[in-house]
Amino acid sequence: MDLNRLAARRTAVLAVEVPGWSRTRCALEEHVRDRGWRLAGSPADADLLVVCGRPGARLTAAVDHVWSQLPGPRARAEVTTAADVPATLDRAAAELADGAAQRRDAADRPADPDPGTTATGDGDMGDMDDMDMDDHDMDDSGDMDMGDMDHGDMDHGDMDHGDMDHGDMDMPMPAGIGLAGGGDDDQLPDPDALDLDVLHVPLGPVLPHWPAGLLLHTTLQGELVVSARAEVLLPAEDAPPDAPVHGTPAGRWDAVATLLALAGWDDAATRAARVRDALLAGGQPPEAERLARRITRSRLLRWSLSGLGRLPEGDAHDRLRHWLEGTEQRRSTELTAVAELVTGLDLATARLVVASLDLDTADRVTVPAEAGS
Amino acid sequence: MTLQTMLLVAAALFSVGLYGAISQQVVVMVMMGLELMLNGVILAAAAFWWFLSPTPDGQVLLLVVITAMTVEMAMGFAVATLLHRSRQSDMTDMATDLSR
Amino acid sequence: MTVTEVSVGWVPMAAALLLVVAAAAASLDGALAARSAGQPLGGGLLTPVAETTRLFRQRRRTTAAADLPLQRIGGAGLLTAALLMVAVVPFGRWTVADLTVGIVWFNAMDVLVWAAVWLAGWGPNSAHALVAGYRFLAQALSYELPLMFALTAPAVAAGSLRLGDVVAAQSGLWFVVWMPVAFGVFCVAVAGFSVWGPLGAPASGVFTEASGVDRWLLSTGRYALLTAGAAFGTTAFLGGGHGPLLPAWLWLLVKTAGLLAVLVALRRRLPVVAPERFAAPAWLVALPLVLLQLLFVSVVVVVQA
Amino acid sequence: MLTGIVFWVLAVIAVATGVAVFRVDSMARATYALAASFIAVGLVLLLVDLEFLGVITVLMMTMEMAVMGIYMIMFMGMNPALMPMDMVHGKRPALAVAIGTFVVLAAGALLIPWPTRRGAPAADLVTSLGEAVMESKMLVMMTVSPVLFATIVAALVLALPKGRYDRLGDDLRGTDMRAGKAPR
Repeated sequence: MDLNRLAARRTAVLAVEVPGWSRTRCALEEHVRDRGWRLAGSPADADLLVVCGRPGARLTAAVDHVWSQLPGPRARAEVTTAADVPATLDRAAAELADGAAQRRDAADRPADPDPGTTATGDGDMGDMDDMDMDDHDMDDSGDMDMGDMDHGDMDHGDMDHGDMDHGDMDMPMPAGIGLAGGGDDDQLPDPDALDLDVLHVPLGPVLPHWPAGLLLHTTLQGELVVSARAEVLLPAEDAPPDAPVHGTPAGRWDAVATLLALAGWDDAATRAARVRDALLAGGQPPEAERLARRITRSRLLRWSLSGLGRLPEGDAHDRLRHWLEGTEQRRSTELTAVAELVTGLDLATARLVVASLDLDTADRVTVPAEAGS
Repeated sequence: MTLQTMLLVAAALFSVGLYGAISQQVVVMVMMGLELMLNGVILAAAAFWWFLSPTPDGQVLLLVVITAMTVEMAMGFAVATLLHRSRQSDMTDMATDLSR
Repeated sequence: MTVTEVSVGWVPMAAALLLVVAAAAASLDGALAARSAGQPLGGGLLTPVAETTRLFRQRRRTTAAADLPLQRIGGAGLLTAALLMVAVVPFGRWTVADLTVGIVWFNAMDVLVWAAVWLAGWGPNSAHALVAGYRFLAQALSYELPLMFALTAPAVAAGSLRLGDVVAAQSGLWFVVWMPVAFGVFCVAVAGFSVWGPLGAPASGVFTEASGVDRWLLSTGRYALLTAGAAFGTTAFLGGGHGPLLPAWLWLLVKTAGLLAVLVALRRRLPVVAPERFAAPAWLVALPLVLLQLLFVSVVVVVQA
Repeated sequence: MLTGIVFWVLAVIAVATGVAVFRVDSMARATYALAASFIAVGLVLLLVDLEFLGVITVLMMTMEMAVMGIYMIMFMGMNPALMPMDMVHGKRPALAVAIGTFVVLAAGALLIPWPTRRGAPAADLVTSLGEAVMESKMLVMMTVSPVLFATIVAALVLALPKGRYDRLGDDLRGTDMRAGKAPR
């Protein structure tokens, strides 16, 4: 078997859902699964970048940035209807297998490190980065000199080492990246009272198992989110041709699959996605009930989800149960509430909580709300 | 490999550690210096044990040195955390008022 | 049954065997994944080959201001630690290194994984990887102490830290029969240091920025660690090469493969547990239980003597 | 012969990484340089048949340095980006003291007429160590254990006057009583 085809068996696809195009993303996931491919966990893992829908300007910029992070060989595609997915994947796979094109692509790329990571020159661009710590928001330029680091506020005047004054040391910014600043700078309380470094890490908009277009600006102290601000990056003007899956039985199973994938239960997540796809195809999957029972009964899952993202009507596990039983009430979670809910959590738990909310970002293209400011 | 060469290496490790322990400002770096000194001590003890008197007692001595290192580390970390928490400083110079 | 130390020339063979068994584990994982996706199993079985091909063709990606040397050390560290672990495991009548302190050696190598995972998380200069590296250490603090006491139990029962003696002491009764708690704790710890299954929470974060060969090393290292853990568990608790009819080395392989298959299958059946949730049961339940187990084993040994 | 070569390689690694601890530019590198120095010394111990102690040194010091790395970065606040790092006071006197110490120690090592070896190592060193610990030197070990216990308690008391969960509740979102301000 030739090596290209062998490698193509494990093609990893990074799916980017534009708010409103959830039906297309579900179709993409179905076809990826049917080809024996898999969904990528991060840009570094991906071979294909597939954008489902027509992103607006800021979302496009974010996608472009992610595109620059794909290691290559790589291919990029945009698909707007569920019906177009198979043809798009075929084209992308052909591009991926085209050795000459890939060599041209590799030759055209600037040398490492990835260009986007250093180009975070203004605050706006910094917002668009997705997953790297290499994108501390640069608008916090106060954080960038050593003077703001932990020892910065010391008075060295009365010490005997005239040769070295470390508090005023001019800190270079390696590769143009600001250093993490001391905690006292931002006047945010540190849960450990240790005043750890503060990092500004944007979560989303391109993040697997993450609401479409959601961009969560988080401020981390240690590993904990101490403040967050959520906004939704808008799609382009034209409306999606397919009806969204949110609010339908398939949408509930989509939420289940997303949450379980983040909870690390691959088997149940894949099966939940299959149930979703069968429902979308108009069938009544017989295994749904058994799978639902199995998920509800898992003690380990209950233990690891209980108490997370507590809202008046229950925690993440309660919401999962409601999805499985079809008894959940549609509520509209404000973006401010999202930011509020993830405050105090670590990154992984924050992603779980966001997934447990099953946000319909297409329905919520409201004014970005501020939280934690 | 003779007693002399092993002791020389141990002396080198000890001296480097001493340099670090004296010159560094940050508590954790001072601890690194102390650790390196104890590293030299371990090597020297092993050399004496092997070349002079390979009895079980010598091994127990080494075990005690290693235990001393853990105690030193644990207390060092605790004090460093306490200092950091209470005065946002981790420099030894800043703790001189403790001696007053 | 005495264990003889083979010459250094056999080390590549031992490494190759470890990789083959690890690849088999990856195949099984691929097949199970294909089954839950409703795909033909055959495609899944090819997973390790296909993934290796894909990753070797992939460009190695570096992030801005990464600490490359440390990142590479961390990436290679997992596989190295796994190789050093199996070096002391007796393969039937042969072993690569017949250390008098084989059990402590295994323990020391699993601690090397702490450093390796943390370095792999630290190196890329990425928040997700860094946080995952730290959280792995938090998780390691939870599983390490129970693991140490779990490893002590077979040593006490055999009256030796040498793995050959531990195997010989199980010629009658396998240790798993009268130290099930220690065996259970050991298996959880294997999942822990392989960043696997329920204890695999930090894995996705550490993998965030890795591509190409770096990613291959990390994921191969995880499978190799899982394999080494299974081989050691077989030796310390499941009677090593003891068994009827078949030669000792084959028994060891069969038992290792069995234990490995269970570990691989469990990953797909269980959700992950966040490191901070894992701490309480590890310290409050597993540690006292394994200490009681150790007390039981010690009493049995003293009474028998 | 082979032992000699291995010893010298390990010795050079141990000293070179030891020097690197105070020379490199990042806390992570400094910490793991120290770990490498310890591992080299641990392997030297294996050369003189101290298998148990050598492996224990590797085990403990790797663990300790992994934890130390956290403290280094927590308190010194550095990201992986390499920056010149020079936090010393009194560099020259320290260098003088260190060199002086080395000269004295080295002179001692070379000039003192060391006695010849008395006795031979036991056939099974691990067993003999175990017996020493549980028999003739049991008192030492029994003293060590309360010391270790006291260390644990003292270190916790010092370092954790009130943890995050005490102050903020299990979900880390409550009002910080100590600081008197609620997180936003």
